[in-house]
Amino acid sequence: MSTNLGVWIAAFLTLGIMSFLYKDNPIYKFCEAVFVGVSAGYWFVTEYFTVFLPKVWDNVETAINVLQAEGRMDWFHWSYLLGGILGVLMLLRLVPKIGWISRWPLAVIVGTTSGLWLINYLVSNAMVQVRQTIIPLYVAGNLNASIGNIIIVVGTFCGLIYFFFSKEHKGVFGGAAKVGIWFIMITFGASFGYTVMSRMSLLIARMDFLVGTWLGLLK
Amino acid sequence: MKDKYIFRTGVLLIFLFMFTSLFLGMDTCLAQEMGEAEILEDSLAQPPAPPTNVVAKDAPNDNGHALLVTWTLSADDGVGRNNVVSYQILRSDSPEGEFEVRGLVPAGENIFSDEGAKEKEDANYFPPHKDFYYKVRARSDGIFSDSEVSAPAQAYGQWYHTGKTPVLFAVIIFSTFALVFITVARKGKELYIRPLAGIEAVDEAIGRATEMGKPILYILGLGSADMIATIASFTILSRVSKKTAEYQTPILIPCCDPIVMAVAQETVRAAYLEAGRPDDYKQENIYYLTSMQFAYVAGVNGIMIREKPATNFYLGKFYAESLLLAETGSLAGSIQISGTDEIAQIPFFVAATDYTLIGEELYAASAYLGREPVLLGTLKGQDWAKALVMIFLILGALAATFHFQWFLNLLKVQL
Amino acid sequence: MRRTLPIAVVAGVGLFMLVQYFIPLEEFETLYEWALDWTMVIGCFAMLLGLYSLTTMMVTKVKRKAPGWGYSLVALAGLFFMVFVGVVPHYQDSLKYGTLFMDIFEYIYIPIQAAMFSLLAFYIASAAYRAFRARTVLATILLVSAIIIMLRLVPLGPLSGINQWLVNFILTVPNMAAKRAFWLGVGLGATATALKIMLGIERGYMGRD
Amino acid sequence: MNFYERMMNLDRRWVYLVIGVVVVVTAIWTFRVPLYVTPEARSVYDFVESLTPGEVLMIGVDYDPSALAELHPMSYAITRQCFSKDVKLLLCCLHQNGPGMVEQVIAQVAEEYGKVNGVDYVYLGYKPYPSITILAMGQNFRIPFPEDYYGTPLDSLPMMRTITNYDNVRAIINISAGSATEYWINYANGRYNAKLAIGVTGVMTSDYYPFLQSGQIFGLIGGMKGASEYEYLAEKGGYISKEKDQLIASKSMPIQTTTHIVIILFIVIGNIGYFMTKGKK
Repeated sequence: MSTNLGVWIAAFLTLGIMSFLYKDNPIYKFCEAVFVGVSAGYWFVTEYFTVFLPKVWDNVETAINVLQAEGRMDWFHWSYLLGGILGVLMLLRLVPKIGWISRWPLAVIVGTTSGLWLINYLVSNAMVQVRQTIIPLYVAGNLNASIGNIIIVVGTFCGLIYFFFSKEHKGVFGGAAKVGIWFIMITFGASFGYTVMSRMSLLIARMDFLVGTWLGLLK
Repeated sequence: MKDKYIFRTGVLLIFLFMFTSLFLGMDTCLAQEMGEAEILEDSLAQPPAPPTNVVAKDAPNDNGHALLVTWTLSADDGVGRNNVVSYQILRSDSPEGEFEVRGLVPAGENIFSDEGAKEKEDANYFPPHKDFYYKVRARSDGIFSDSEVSAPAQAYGQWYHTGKTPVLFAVIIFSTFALVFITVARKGKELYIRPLAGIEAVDEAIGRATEMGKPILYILGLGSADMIATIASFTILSRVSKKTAEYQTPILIPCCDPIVMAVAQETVRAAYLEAGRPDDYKQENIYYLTSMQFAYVAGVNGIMIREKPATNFYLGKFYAESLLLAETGSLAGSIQISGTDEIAQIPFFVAATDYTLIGEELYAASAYLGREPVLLGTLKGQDWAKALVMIFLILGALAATFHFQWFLNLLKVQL
Repeated sequence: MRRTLPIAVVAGVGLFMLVQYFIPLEEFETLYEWALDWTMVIGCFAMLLGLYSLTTMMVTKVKRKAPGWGYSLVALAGLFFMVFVGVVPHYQDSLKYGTLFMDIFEYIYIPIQAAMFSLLAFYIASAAYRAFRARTVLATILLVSAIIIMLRLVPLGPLSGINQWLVNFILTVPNMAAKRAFWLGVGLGATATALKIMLGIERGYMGRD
Repeated sequence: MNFYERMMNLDRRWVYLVIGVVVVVTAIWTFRVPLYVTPEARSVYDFVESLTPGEVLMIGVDYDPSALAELHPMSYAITRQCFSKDVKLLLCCLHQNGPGMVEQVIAQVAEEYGKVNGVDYVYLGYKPYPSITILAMGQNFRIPFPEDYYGTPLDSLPMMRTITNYDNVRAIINISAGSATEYWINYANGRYNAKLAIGVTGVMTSDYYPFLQSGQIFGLIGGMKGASEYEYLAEKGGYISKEKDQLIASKSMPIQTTTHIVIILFIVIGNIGYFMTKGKK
């Protein structure tokens, strides 16, 4: 058995969480409360140190220093203050009467990312995928590869048909859509099968900790 | 009023596309005539013949901190005495001034991109709009010979990245499809959309909660408020909460992101207002838990077990927690409707929830629930874009089979 | 001001982000970086909103002595203790290893997270047992494919080679085809959604008054 | 309620119990599983095997404690193999919660083999924004990492004298549990033509398999099974040994095997129950 206090605390918390498998109980509730509280605090502190201080505080400080030392406005660094002001506007939600002002910073966020997403998705999801699916249907002297490529092109084609919304899935069209969803199901099965190993690894690591590190039963 | 506004934005958008496409025709590279190679006859000297025709010009498609240097290979590179080992590229800000080494390329190469940093503080800062002169030095073992100094060149940024033209076309085609069908839909033409089981189950699921007198749990996922999946989920939430307002069923929304929480509050409040029951809206039911993945799940699991909601919605961005949520929900006996665009998580939703919206279906859901012509119109436009993609797929496969390289080059995208 | 301005801002900023993709100029790069930084800054201010929401919820529970209010007290204590030990010693040092802040993270947060994550192993087994029934053709395809993939970890003697070939085939052929179709669909759907947002058609995220 | 119906409505806690018991029991009474080594794992091993003393291999380690069980064994096996072959290592970390862990691996293995920091290996440390960092490293490692993890300027490290960018390393092996892999493939390989292999979690394996086919990566170690295949090869090559407790993944492979069998059995039993009760309703 371990003599390390940290190990005992960790073991207690691990068992507390796992007890949820049997049923909800006070120990799980306690662990859950600790988990939620500590994680929210952790998140807040990391945001403070990794975003607020370097992106707002430091930049504005530089801008003020430049103003004091050289007497000129350093617009590049001042601009981050504007980001800060937008952030403060977000907080105006808490004042019911002028809460609608918080839509402005929201609009900046959504606008920025919608422009970005439009390009990103179009390029890396649509165009690059089309480009990569362009493969020869016949590979000279390699029957396996030829058959594989034909199946890939047909599968992609049918899969896309499945995602058609404005046409009824019946007749040949419906048949193709069905083949498409078969392909998709094979993929889901494969994903599932592969995930089992990862999840088991996590459990094995925990068991190793409990049985090995904590109880000292292994080796 | 609204429609007019949308129309104007559309027009503005098209105008801007046209404007940017004007730059297509502009060849921003400086075309410089390459002179006849002047071969220097070397006599008894050991060093290799110097490179000739050193030309510096602005590097294309960049932000203005690079020059492209080209030259004609030394007469002794690979032929002649065959003693050129490498070329050194030297730069100065005056023809007579001191030259500094900028780079080295092996023999046989005749192009070098002299790139620098854009920050003034950086040691390797490359000032734009400033004349630079280049020399190329052919090096042999310990001995070398320099080319003549090039004509001055300046680095400047470009207004259009020529490598991105296919993307521009794709954006234009896609937007055109969408805009055309929005117009068609607005004219009142009925557009068909095929049924989606997950969407049709929404009403039934809300009805069940009302009968049982239990709340509805709506999870917006782990994504931030600007992710496409989350935004699609907001639109669905707005429909769902309008229904819950009508049925007077409470809706619980624990959030993983403070901005998502703020938006969810706004959305639900508006839906209650629209349903004519603003007094039933309870802000305290839409709250922030924590932003850390598993802590959030621990909290939500607790809610599911203790509140026993009749219906759980999981719509948005989900990662490994998908199965933790869905299994706990099914343990609590709730009807569950899920949807995400994370392909790795869909199998778990398929296995553990009653209805699943797969990928694009999640985005389309807003059109299904709203049935507004503009939304249906974009859905139709999207399908047309899909048809186009499928045509490209087939043509591309044929082109690859029969080696039509030019067609394949059409789709080359410079990232 | 309440609705029109935000929607105009979305359209304007979105259009800018779209156009700047095609323009390599330095000024546009800087603006782009600003826009990204600003969204991050707004996000970090919004943290205060989250904190406020969580605290009021918990405090109300404690005040009303609602069922389980004791746990709310625990969560509140955890939250404020973390913020206290994190922010008070000040300046970046809290995030270095060896501080009380990081110790709590390592000895309390990490074990709970790992335990929570490992619950998945149990859940995946129960999902397999309950849900993988060959009810329909689709369900059968899903479960057969999953079993084939899982069998690669089971020693099958001479059959291992065949299984390996099947796994390989599934991953490189149907898996690839379906993923492409899926990604293409998502790509077009997301592009359409982004366009709808920029045009002000999709605005569920903004409330509606 | 007959047997099959009861089987259909089995309380899921029995399922949990079976899994838990199987894991603990197999952990205590372990056995050796015959292993089929996949070609994609072998090609990574063979590549490292082909390196000669003094050559540089880069390892990008991008995971946090939650993926430790699957990916740590790969990191250990590869670093051990490299150091016993006197291959130099350049490491970096692009995952926020990972840098301390990487330090732990490299410091431990370096001590085992008496390797010196700055001469035999360099650990660059952590930088956020993987895409930008990977792109910048393609030009020069000094742009994102002017100093190494320990705060020494790169220029004053003997090993870095001949190393500028990806051109100076033989290959990159990315061991990752996140999206950084995508950037390694698109930028390090796509843009800078660096030779790339990856080690990923089981969940990610099926996503990255296609890149193997297209030749963008030359090898793939998938999850704990991939790691144990690598350990198997490394043990045969004499780089690691069971006596020194260096076979980390292989140790848990029996548990993987038994739990997989159990889950498959669950599916089969569930279906038997389903078909036996179906006709009655």
